[in-house]
Amino acid sequence: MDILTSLVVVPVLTVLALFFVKGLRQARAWAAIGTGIELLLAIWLTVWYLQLRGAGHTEEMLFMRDVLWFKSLNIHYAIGVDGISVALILLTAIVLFAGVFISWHMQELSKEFFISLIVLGTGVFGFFISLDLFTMFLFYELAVIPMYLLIGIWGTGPREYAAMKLTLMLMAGSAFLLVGILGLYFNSAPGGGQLTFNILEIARLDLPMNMQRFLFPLIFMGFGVLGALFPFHTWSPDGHASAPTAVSMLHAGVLMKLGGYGAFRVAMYLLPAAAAEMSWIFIILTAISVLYGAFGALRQTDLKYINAYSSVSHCGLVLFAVLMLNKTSFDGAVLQMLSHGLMTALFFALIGMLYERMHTRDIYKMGGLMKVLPVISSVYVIAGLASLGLPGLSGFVAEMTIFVGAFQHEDLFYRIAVIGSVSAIVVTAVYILRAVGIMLMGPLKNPAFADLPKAAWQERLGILLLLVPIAGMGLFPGWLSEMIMNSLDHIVAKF
Amino acid sequence: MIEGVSIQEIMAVSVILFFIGVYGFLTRRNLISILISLDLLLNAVALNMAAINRYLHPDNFQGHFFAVFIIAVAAAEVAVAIAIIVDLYRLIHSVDVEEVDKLKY
Amino acid sequence: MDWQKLILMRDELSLTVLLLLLLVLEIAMDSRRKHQLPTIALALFALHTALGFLPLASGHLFGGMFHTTPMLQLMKSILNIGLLLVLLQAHAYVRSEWVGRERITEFYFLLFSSLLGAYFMISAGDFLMFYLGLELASLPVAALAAYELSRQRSAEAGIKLVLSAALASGVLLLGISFLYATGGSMYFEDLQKGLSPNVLSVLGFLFFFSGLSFKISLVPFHFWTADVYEGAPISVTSYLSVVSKGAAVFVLGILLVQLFPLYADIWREILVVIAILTMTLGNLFALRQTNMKRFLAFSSIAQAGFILLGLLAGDSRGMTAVLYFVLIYAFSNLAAFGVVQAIALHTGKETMSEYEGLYRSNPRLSLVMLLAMFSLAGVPPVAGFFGKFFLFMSAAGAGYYGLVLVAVINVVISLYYYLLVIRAMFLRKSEQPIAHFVSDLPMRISLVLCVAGILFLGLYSPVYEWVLGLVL
Amino acid sequence: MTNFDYALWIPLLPFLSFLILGLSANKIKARAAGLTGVLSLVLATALSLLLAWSYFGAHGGGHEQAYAALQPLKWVWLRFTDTLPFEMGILLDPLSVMMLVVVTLVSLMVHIYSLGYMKGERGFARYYAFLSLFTFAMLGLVLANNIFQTYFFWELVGVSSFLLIGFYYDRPSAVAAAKKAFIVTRFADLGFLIGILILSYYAGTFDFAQLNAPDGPVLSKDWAPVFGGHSLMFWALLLIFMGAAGKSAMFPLHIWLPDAMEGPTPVSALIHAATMVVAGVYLVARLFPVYELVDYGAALQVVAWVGAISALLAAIMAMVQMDIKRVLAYSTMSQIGYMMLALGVSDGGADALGYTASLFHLFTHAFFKSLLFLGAGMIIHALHTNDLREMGNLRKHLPWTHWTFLIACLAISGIPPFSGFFSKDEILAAARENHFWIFAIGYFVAGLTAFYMFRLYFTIFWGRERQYSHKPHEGGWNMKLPLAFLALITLVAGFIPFGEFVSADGLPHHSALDWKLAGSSIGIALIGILAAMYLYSEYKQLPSQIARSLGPLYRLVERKFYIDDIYAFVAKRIMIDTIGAGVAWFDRHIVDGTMNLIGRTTLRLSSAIKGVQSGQVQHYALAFLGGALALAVFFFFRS
Amino acid sequence: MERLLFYLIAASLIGFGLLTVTSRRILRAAVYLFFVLAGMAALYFLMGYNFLAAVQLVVYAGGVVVLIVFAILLTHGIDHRLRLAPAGQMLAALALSLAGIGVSLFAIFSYDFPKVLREPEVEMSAIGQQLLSTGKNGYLLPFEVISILLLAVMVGAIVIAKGRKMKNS
Repeated sequence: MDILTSLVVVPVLTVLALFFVKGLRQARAWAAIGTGIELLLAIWLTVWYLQLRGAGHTEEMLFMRDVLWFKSLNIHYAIGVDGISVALILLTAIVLFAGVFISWHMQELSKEFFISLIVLGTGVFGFFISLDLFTMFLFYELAVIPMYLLIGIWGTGPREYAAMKLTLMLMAGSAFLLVGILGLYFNSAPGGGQLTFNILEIARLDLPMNMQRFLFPLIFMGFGVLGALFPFHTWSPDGHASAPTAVSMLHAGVLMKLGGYGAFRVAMYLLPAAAAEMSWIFIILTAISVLYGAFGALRQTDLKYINAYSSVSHCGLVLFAVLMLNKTSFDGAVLQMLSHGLMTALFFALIGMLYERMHTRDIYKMGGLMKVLPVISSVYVIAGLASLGLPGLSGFVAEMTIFVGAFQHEDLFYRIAVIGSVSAIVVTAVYILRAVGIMLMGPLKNPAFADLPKAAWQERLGILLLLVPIAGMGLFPGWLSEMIMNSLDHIVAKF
Repeated sequence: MIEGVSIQEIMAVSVILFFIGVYGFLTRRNLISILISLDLLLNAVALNMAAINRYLHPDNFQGHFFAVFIIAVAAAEVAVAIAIIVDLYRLIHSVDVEEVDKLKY
Repeated sequence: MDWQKLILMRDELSLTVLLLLLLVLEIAMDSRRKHQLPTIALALFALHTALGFLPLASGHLFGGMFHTTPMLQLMKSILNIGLLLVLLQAHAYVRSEWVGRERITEFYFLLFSSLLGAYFMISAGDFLMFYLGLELASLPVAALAAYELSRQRSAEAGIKLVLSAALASGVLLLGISFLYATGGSMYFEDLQKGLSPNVLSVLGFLFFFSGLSFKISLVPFHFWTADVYEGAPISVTSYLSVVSKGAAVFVLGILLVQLFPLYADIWREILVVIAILTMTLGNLFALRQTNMKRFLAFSSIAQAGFILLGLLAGDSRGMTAVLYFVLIYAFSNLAAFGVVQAIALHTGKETMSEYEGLYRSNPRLSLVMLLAMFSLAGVPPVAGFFGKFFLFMSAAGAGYYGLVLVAVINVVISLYYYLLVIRAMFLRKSEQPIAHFVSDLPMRISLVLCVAGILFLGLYSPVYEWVLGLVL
Repeated sequence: MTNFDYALWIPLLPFLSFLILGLSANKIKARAAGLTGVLSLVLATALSLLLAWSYFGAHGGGHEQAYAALQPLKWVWLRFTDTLPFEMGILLDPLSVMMLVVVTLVSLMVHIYSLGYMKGERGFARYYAFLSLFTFAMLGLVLANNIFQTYFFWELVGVSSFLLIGFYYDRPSAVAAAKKAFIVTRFADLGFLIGILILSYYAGTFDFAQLNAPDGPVLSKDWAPVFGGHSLMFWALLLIFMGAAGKSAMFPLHIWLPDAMEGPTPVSALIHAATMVVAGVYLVARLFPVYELVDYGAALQVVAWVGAISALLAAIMAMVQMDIKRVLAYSTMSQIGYMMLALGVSDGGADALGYTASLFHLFTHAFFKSLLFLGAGMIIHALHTNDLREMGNLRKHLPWTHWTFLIACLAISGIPPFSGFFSKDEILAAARENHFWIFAIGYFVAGLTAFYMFRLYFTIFWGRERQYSHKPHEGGWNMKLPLAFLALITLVAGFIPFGEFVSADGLPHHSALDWKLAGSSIGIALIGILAAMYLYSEYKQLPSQIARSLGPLYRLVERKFYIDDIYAFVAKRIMIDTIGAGVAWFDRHIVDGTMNLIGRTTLRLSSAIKGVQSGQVQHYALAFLGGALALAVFFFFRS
Repeated sequence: MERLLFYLIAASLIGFGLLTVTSRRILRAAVYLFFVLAGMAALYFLMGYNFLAAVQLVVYAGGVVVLIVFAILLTHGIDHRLRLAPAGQMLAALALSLAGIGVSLFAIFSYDFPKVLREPEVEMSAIGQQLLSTGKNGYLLPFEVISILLLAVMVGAIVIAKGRKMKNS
């Protein structure tokens, strides 16, 4: 079996194994083993990929494999990865593995929890390796659906409402997507011949302009919903706020990336002409997302809401960069996906730990936690700094690449839009520091919190799993950026 | 074929009868009288079939036989319906159509 | 006539033999051993189902009144599978007090004769056979709907079904008579040559279409559905929602293409409007239902709307999508009905709120329901996703992108209420949950079969290719 | 050619120290932590002195040739585009080498001093970790060879400043001050970043060498005015200057600096007096050719005026402060204003006197201002208060402090032969040549400076003896030694022929004192000192009487010209309470509300139409027939 | 002559039809239905479809109407008077029926029916032959199917009736 397929098979096997285990201890052990293997696979894949590239393999995709699935419809199970997908696979594996440790004490229906979590992971891995639009769509929805159970069963607050809203909105997004994909399919053989869902094959075509105009908004919006595109982002705050920790991590950290990746890989890559023509509309929307998310976070008192709005802002930046149509900004978009994935996962992990200890997420009920929970608080500060783009951490690398890249756009309108979204960094600083200031610093507000339990080993491990890549990416971004850049030539060539 | 009578006229009669049956179906307050209206309606169709056959396609007896079978099936329908109606009457002591609305919304 | 050609009627004959065998058994069997009858009937029908998969040539009989092709054969097999599952699930029900020992045989007899009607309807080569098949398919069901004699709801369902059905066949017949008047024949083959769109034939077509739509429960011809589904015994409801509806869909698909190719512009337009109406209203009605049977009734109405998308293209791919979908739908819907029936039989509970906390007491049953709901909603990787996707694909292939968009949005709406069921079972906890229970073996077999179907029908692509091969 | 590769170790050593201390996470013993920090700095200082020695010594004395700008190390850190890589590298030129010496020396002093000052504090290791981090960042900033690298370390410097200001994180005022410092400078950095984007977009490079090259992409071209009568380059430079002004606490972005005094005093000495706050000056000096030549130095005019206004306002505000550190903070601001002013008045002439003067002042100021702060630290350490009103007649208790403080005060007031005199005098000379009003302001501020510094000095060391809870005493050798060392430098630094080393064109210049100007500036300084002596050497009612008689004017100054209030209004009322709350409301009620409305409407609709399913079979039939007939009618009317 | 007869029958059909659906005494409605059915049989006779007329009379007049009358007697008192439907429903039904008539008549009268010249006699023997023929226009298969249908319906009807008796006893 090839390595990519095993990325999907391993979680499936893990899920199957989980069906037969009993109790929390076994369940989490198996989940940890399964996701651990997955992480090793992802690392191995990355190394191998870099080796192959280093050895002069310059194909667009590596590890390609193509199995005819529905013969008469020409639906394939077609997989392959380039630098972008490899990076995102690595991210997913890290976050998933960390998520298992963060959920170490999931008491209620623990087995089911890990099953749903890993099913979600399966969808994400499958999505990132897919080269066939059908399988891609299949995995996309597969990744979304477990969210309902994950939030609905293990969530907090208005969990039923949030779960329903999230599921429905994301599914509504995929409705547009589906139509777009079908449109691509039926236009994939302009000279007669076999219709195809294969991305690489469609990319070779030059689709008629009126078709592109029709399909691009559908697909971009479809993915945009998951990418928290204004005004379709409103599932995000409630969803994140209600979700259990690991789910928030995975959702904000990984799942939202599906939107950015899809918008990039499908909407931009396959419909370049329409993308170039219509990008200004979405530039406006995404620029609004960036600022709007940041301003929205300013006044929140619930930590998760702060982070959710922050995600809207950061993911908006991903889509923003994607629309800027040059190599650097594309690179920045991917870097931002990785960076945001890691740090938002870290954020949610920390918030989960805080919530577990204090049973509140209201920053005004906390205060002076730095003294009580030094590790968690310090890491929270670091995550915050990463989020506001401190050099040496991942956020800086991603944001700067985006800004510099986006600013290379010839059109003045786009550059002004860049300046607009750059401004969000100030607002980001304000809301991050506000939260940090109120929650972690100052005198201890609530004496009941004077001796909260310190971070346990699995929590530290989870944190470390996320923190190390954040710092690593921030300090040595070169290889990552090169890996992504090298994969962008084919895409950039379309513009 | 009836001397001097056009097919349109016969069809008109059967259509009118059909919709009289429909009217009855829609307005009667009693399951049995609805059933009576239904019979009216089905027989109107049978008449239509026979007339069309006779006037337009007299080479064979397709419409004619269709009418025969309609009559038979209508009879069967009545049988089932009456069995159920009687059963219903036993349960609620009414055959009023308004009483038959426990299932709704 | 060459009597050897009667082999073409293999399924009809086999089923007729089965019917007669039942009568013989009823008479010959010791009444104390009647409780074995369901098992016997089940075994016989399983045999019959297996027989149906043997290849059979195309051909026609009785001067064209009856014809069969591999596709029609497949349709019958799909219906067989549906009924087989229904029988498995009914196994415990027929032996319950609701049916009573002395009426077991008749229960099977009526179901089988209805299926026979469906066969004839599908294989009909002229309007007369079609009409007789239709009536044979529906009249016994009316009796079955009223089978629970001591329950008013059952009788009410029966009378509503029989009256509405009779009215519908009246309209349908009026339509046939108009078509006959202009086309000059009852035989489809000849009629197709004689028909061309004109005032009278269009009116005839529309009446005919309305009458047939009644069977498929298309909006606005659907009103009977929910009441009948709710009132009838669950097995009968299952049968209605899968076998009856499936047969009618098949027939509609065949007739539109074979009999009314010249009317394509008209029926395409109608189908678009009706599909939108059906999906949307079906969904809207389903949103607020609390009774599980009624809820599933509206859900099945909405599903019928989706099926219409496959008929639009009027090509083999669309027909394949329809067949494939109905097959998947049979498994999914029957899985849902199976769970509802199992619960109703053990606890008498049919309301959604009573399902709260079900997962904690009956995890396996809940998982079956979960899969069924996901499959009905069209969520990957279960089969329903593939079924819907191919339906949408065929409609999009015919250029109906807007309709597909509406349909997919309706999928989202439908997801809402399917999730409500899941919410009740998985998300909620209950003070008095349904206690743990174990269903009888046939029920469990049927649920396992359903789950297997739901899981593998989509992923295992040769099934699709096989269906496509038979349709072509 | 000497190999300067080891320059990399200068920033790297503090970074290693930071890593060690940071990762050990307070588990390390205080003594070991301090030792690590100090040791790394000792090494770094030694290296940088060695480097300066060999760099400046390479030419020998009396040469007439420019110092070469060396780039011993350079590697691509992140490739934005093939032509626009983000490089990390080291740039050695007189400016950076000079800064290297200043930063390492002052940092070393502060590291040593902190051993005593911070003794026994919670988070001692954390303190040293942050201090190391800051030093690393500042050194990286100084050595940066391109503007993006500058920005990189610029931000790091900002965050370490934030961390250090907020060192006493359980003190709400410290937290607020840290936040304020970070956010205000962040806002300024926004301008910086946008400036970089514009600059690099048009120039196609980040590299200082290319940007500054006369035949480079910026200077070889004439930029057409596009906006407000100026070219885009001008606006880019202005935005970059916004960043510089933020870091250097120039008006109107200065409001964070006084509050930043919430941090430990050594931190104030290092960051908020000697090093980080002059980064803005350094940045403008870095890009000096560009500032000087683009749009005929229009941006430089702005720099000059901003510097002058800042110098004046700060000096005025310094006169009324009652917190010792705040007085020093305003004084810092004022002095940096001087430096900016000096840069701004450097005209395009060959010798660009202001440039040298500015950096000279930067150099001298770093030492005497950190001396002042460390002295203040000594006092605070002894008294546990910052309030001037609780001080007096301390010269007996704190003799070391007293003498070193006096030296520093004289230096800052511009009394020869202390270092401040020389540098300030050069600034005034440069200003006089260029712009009268700016010169006038500078001259006036010189007097004010002398006045408020000696107000401070007399109030603390003379005046009335107070009731001290315990007898004030000085810290140990580790605190005294830095004082002494810095005082020594302050004494001698003025005699360094600074122009020989650092100048706008890289060529050595000899500057001679203009005794006429020097005399008048000494004069005004003396006036200031005497006034202060008269008012404050003994306790009198007069100062408060004067304050009262000035009334609203005094209040205006005391309230810091209401600039803080305006900021608070903008930040709190407008940004958070209006826009932030508005967006939050909009999101919850309009955007989310719309989605909920769609959902709820659907459900309502569902409930509303449920009644259609009335249970009456005749109604159903009605619908059935109605549907059929509707179809018929529709097609009749259509065909 | 035939024409006059036709009009007479047609008028009575419509008249009795209307009475059937409007009469407020249900038994009378059944009787009016009988008249309608008989009228139809008369029309069949006129058209020469004697067999059909016979079937109509035997099955309907003889069987169904009797069945209905029994049912009425089982469920009603003899002089039970029916209530009227709500006015709105009546109106809607009326409108719908009129619309249906309108649409259908419009279609019928605007369609140009072909004139059939040849008019063969209806032979009873041909009908009999076709009834049992298996070829084209042969009705053996439908005949068999309807027998199954009737059987099934009988079983269905009986099972409901049988069950009822069981419960009662």
